[in-house]
Amino acid sequence: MSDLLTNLLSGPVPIEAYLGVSLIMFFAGVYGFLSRKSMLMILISIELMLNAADINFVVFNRYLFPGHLEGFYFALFTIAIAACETAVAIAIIINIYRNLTSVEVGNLDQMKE
Amino acid sequence: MDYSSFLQMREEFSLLAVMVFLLVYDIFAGEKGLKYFQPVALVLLTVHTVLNCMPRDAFEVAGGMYQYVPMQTYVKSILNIGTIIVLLQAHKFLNEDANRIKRGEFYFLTLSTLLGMYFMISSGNFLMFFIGLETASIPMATLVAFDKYNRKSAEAGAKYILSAVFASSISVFGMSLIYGSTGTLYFTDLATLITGTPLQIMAFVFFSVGLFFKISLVPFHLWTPDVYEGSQTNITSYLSVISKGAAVFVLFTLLIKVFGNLVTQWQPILYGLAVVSITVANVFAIRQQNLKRFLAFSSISQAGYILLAIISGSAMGMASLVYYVLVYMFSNLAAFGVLSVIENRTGKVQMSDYNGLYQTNPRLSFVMMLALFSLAGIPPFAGFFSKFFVFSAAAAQGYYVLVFIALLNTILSLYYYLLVIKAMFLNKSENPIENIKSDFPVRISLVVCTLGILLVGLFSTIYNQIAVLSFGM
Amino acid sequence: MQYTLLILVLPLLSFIVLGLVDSKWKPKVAGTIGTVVLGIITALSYFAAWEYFSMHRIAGVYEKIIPFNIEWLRFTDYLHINLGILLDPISVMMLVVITTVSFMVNIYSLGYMVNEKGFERYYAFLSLFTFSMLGLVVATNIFQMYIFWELVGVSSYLLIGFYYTKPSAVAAAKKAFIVTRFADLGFLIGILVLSFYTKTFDFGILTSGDTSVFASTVGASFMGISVMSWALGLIFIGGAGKSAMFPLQIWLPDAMEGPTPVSALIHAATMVVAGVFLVARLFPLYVVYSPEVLHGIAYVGAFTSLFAAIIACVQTDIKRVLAFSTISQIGFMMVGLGVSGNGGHEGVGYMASMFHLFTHAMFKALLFLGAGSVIHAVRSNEMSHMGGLRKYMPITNITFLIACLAIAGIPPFSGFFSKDEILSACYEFSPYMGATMTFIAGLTAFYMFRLYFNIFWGKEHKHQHTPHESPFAMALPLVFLATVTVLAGWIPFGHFVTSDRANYDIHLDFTVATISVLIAVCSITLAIIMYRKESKVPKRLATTFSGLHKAATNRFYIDEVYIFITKKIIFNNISLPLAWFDRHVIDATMNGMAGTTQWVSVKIKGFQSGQVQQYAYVFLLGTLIITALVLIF
Amino acid sequence: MGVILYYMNFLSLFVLIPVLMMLGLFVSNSRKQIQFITATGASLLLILSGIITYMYLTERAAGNVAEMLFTADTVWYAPFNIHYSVGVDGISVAMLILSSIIVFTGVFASWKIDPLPKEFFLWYSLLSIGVYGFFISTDLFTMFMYYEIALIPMYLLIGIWGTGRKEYSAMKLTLMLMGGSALLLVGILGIYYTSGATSMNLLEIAKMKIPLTAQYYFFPLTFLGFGVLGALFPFHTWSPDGHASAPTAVSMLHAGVLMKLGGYGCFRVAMYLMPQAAHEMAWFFLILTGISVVYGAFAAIHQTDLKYINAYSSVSHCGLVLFAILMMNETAATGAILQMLSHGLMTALFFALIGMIYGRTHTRLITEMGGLMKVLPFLGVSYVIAGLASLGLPGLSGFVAEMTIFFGSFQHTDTFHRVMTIIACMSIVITAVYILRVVGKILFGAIQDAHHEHLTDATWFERISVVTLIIAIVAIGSAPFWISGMIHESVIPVISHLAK
Repeated sequence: MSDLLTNLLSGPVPIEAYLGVSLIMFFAGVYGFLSRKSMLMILISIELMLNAADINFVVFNRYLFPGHLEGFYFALFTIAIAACETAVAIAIIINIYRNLTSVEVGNLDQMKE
Repeated sequence: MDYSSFLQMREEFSLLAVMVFLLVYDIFAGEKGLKYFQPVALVLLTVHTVLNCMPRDAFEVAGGMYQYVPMQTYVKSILNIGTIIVLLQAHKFLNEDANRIKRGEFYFLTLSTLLGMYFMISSGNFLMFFIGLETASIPMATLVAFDKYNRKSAEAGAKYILSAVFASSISVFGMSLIYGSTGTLYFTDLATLITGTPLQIMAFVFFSVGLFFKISLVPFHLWTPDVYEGSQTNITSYLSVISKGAAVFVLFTLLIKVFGNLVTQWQPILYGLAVVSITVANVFAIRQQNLKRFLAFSSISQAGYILLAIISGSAMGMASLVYYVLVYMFSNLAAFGVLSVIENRTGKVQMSDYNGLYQTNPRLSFVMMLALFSLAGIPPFAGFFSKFFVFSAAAAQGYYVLVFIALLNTILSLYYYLLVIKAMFLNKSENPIENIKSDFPVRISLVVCTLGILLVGLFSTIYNQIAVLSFGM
Repeated sequence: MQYTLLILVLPLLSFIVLGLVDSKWKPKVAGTIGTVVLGIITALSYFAAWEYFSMHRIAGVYEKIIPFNIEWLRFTDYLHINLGILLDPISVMMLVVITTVSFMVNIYSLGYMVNEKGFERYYAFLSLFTFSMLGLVVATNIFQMYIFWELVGVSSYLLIGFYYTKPSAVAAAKKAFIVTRFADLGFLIGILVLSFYTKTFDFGILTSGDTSVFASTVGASFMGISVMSWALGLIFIGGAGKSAMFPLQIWLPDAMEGPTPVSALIHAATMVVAGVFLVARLFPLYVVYSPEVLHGIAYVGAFTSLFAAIIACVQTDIKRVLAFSTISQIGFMMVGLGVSGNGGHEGVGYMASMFHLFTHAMFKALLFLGAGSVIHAVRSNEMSHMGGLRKYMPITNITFLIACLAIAGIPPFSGFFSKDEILSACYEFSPYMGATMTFIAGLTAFYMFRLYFNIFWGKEHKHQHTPHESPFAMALPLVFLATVTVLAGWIPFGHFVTSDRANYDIHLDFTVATISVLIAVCSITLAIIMYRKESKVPKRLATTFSGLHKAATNRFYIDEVYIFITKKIIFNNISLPLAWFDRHVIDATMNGMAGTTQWVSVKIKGFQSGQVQQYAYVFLLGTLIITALVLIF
Repeated sequence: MGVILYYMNFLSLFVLIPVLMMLGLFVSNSRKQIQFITATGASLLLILSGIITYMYLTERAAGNVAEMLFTADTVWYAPFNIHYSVGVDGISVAMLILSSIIVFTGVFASWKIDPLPKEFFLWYSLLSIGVYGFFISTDLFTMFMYYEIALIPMYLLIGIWGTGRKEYSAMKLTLMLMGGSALLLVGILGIYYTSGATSMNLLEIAKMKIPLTAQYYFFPLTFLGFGVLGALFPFHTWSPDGHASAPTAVSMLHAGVLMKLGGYGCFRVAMYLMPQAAHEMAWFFLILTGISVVYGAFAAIHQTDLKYINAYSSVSHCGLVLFAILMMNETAATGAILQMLSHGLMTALFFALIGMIYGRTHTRLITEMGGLMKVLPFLGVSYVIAGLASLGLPGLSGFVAEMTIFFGSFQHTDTFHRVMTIIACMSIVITAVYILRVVGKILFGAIQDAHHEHLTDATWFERISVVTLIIAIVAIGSAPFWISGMIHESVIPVISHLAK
């Protein structure tokens, strides 16, 4: 136990660990999206998903293809785009709040079937 | 680095110029000048379309980030024309007092999404693709939620942005896996590096659902009816035609260019999706009373038909797809055009409201009927030809059963299209929609659509032109 | 003899002209046109007969002449329908019979129908009928015969239903047509089978005696019966239908709903003997290739004859009595053919049958016209409304009596000679057959005189108008036909018409003749006793044999059997269920498919819940399922 | 127009004239003008069909033995090898005559159509475009296209101008026929792609050999596809409802011509292009058609609505058409084409008369009518003639057609086929039953309804319509040799192709 811990702390972090984290983050995001009631929480969950992808890009670039910068750039762009998305989404959520005085996603059910 | 090669991205720059000009115009023109905002914008767009309608030789810019093939010109032109038609139809809506102030934004947002699609279409790299995709979809969310004070519109906006971001998250995750397994994001390199390992297959599926979402295939379609219903009709039509048209084209090119080695995987996927999309959408559609929802389901099933062209994976399929998009654009925009005229004037969108429409508005009903027949694939309207070619492309590759299923579904689709026609022509109404005198731009748009529906099929030149290029794909 | 074509063309033209002008001309004009045309073709027929029979026989037989023959429709290289004219002894004889009777009826109708609405229509139909019947008898091939056979059927339909406002007439017309149509189906299938094996329709080839034509029929059989028997049997069914043989006789009595002259022409003299003519036409085939069918024809004929004669004894409608009498007499003709062999003395049955056809046409037409005259006078068909009419209608009385004597087989009237030949042929065939036919002859005499006495003697009925003799137009045909009836017996018929077209000298078989005459006389006496004056005998007999009487009055319930089959079985148990099946099973399946789709549509609407999280859930699930499927397969 | 003709050949006039009619109707604004345009157009078409017939016969007499005459071929969609190719043989000429007569009479039968006469004739013209185009086409694509063009106006024509349960019937008819065309399209695509032909032209594809396994799939599809339109059991149920609800002229055109598209297509496309499968599978379809023939007739007996009776009778008669072509010999096939012609004419006559009677009595139930002969002698007599033609009276067209079919079919060497023929023969008796039942009920007897006492007989335009049809029926019935010869000669190439 302590060996493992030592290894992890002292040696280089294996790529699997990063990928594990990103995968967990991704599905945590998915879970959050599916289960949270507040739209803001849902938005945060989406950020988690996007960031998971970003971690992947960065890690892959760093570990597997160290000569290039594609992954890093992709991550940078994704962050920017995520920011845009969030901005727009927040704006829309505010608009929803104005209309419904609530940001609960369950209330978005006027249109169905 | 020689930046002059950037100028080869003519379409994008030209569109950007228009956008910037309009933005500046909107900000700095006085009350008087703004009167002419829409005409100016439309003229500029038309000029832009005309200038960029001739295909050029294939080229690459930015080390392959941007790849051009001649076919893209046609697709972009189709999108241009579609956008112009939508804007013409939105003319009335944008001239209402409440919206007048937002005109500039409307144009800017719409054209932004168009620009995003341009990049998406011409991308040669996943980064470029992703940026294009998001540029196309984020402003779209604002457009959907354009009508701030309308609860439905807000709801639709929220649904759209949440679903879209969810989809693009998954898609990006897929891209990251592709990157991880190959080390590159360039399409040309990927074509050989993708060999069909399980990780790549999974990555492919994750990535492609993002596009499936855009095309709104079952089961990634659930947002579609709600968003279509909630948003302003002109935006709905933009969403259903332009955004979808760009996405199917991109899907085709990507599947061929990038995932060519996975053909044994993606063909059955598309097969299944086509069957499910067409059938489920049709079954849902027959019960719809709200015409916008109705057309939403109709567009889902149309997307399923387009998949037949993609499955064939052939040059013929490519040509058929572009042709299908063209025809679909005319037909669907005609239908939505009529819808928007009536909705903008009376606010009525229920099918029962359309009872006896022919008595009071023969022309509108006539256009609507042509559009629906064309959508249903009835000759001599263009829809018949496009459907036939799509089926033909699939049949040429031996997908007879798929064609058969699709054809059986055309019966179902004919049924619900006829329901609308029945409402307009057969049903009597105590309280029909009064005679509507539509304004000039809408008329132009409807005439263009009608001519498109009537002539695009009968004159084979258009298809032949497309087909000539499709061999270069 | 090209001019014989006119015999066909003129009545057709007359039909077209009269049919097209409809009621735009005065009725008299239409009647005159019809009658004049008939007169012309009668003359032409007589001339043709004279010319034909005065020709030299080649090798002792009359030649067959085909003066006119065109191809009308080609089925295959060997099967083609020709329309043409074939003159041989029987067709020439039929020409004479048909034109004569038709002419008489045309004249008669000028008086009888004069006040009817639709007089032009009537004459148009008469012309059509004459045309069709003539076309039938001169047919050069079996298919032409079928064509005209159908046309005859339809003219009969039109004429029976002449009083179209009368439901019973309409029903009768319909019945006549459908029953004969059903029989024609047999005819048609028979032609199909025959032509399939022989590769020809042509009578000339079929009856030439050339066995190579029938080469492919040798050994060919279906369900254990040789194909020739099938073919000829089926063809006979057609003949049986038109000639009202049991069990297809049901339409004829009802057909009396038509105007009486029509009954005389179609349902006594001409059309109903078409079946006999058909068998006679194909006689060489029957004799050679299927004698068992020929014998079957004899038995059917005999049974029908007996059956009809019994019924005729109890009917009270005078036209029905005559109708059953007709059936019975046609039975005689059929028997004559059935028992006949080919050529010489063997073929006497054939000759006799044709002879009887000829004489019967004359006296039966006379009887019907006489009956018409009576009906014209008392305005009723029922015997009980008549009686004692001899005082008022002397001409009718005498001519009717002559006809009765002729049909009863009393010498020297024509019926005696022809019937006698049939009887002697029957005796040669088998004594039982002979005896039966003699008995029927006796019955004939009985019911005819029952009829006669009930009309002209017996108790006088109270009439609203005093009956009076018919006008000249009606009396003239009566007299003419009576003359023919008296004299026709002396025609040396064997010189003209025989089975092998060779000469045959008729010699009376005196034993047979004596027996039959005796029996006839006895029967007549019985009738005199029972019916000349009012007597209680008939009533007592009726009560004694109440079962038989009732059955016979109701025509042995054959109609009811038919009604049962058509109404209960076909209409209610086939057609009704089929119609139901069509609506509630097949159509319902189609509607069910639509309904199921609707149902599914309603059921799955919850799928579209409006909850964006659920959408995402489905989205994710879709992604994962696709991934899993692609990775697994 | 000259340019178009140059490219498209004068046969295309059959399509162009209705197109011009439509354009004319678009700009017309009074009933007079509408009547003038439609009557002129329809007459022109009738004359044109006469000219074509004459030209065809002269050309043949001059010794031209090509399978199709007056062919013309223009590339339309090069990538798919779709050509606009036209050409006629005896069969198509016969069908063109039929179509022209019925379009012509249909115009007069709906002379006073109400409401929306302009729209009615617009759709009517579109319908006739489909019909004509189908018969002049030799290209599979254009054939299919015209076939579908003919389908869709039906919905509106029935839905708007129909009677009774018109919306239901219109929908049902359209959807079922669309189903047929779905099968058909798969069949056509299959034929084209498996044959390896470089053209969708029928004659070109016929030269190729379609693999047998492919034939096994596509023959039934194609045959059923066309069969639905030909009212093949069990896909005939659109016919009674559809015909019952349709307005007069539409019933006429639909039963008279459109249903013939089915038989023509089965013969021209399904069997001609896939002879081996046709041979192998004929027995199955023979049974179906045999059922159609007898079943339709039996079902007709029990109907009380005049149009239903006629619709079921059409099922029976059209079944005979398909039945005959499946016999695959020259005579039967000739009979089939004759039957199409004959049935087309007489059923059109029936529907015309039923429409006219309905227009007067406002009922189509035979139980509510009676004795009409007295008040409507012209219509009555015409109805009787139609009835007699239907039950196969010699001298009228039905007889010629049916006899050719029966005799042709019976020449088949196989006992099964001959037994089927005999079963089919039975229909003629059943036909007599229901025809006479109707005639007896509605025309004869006493007048049932006091309102019927004062009905007026046919007007001049109705007379034109009826008389034209009767003339045609009588002409074919009494002088069948020339038309039968013309058809026979054109059937030979197809049959000899089948025999290979």
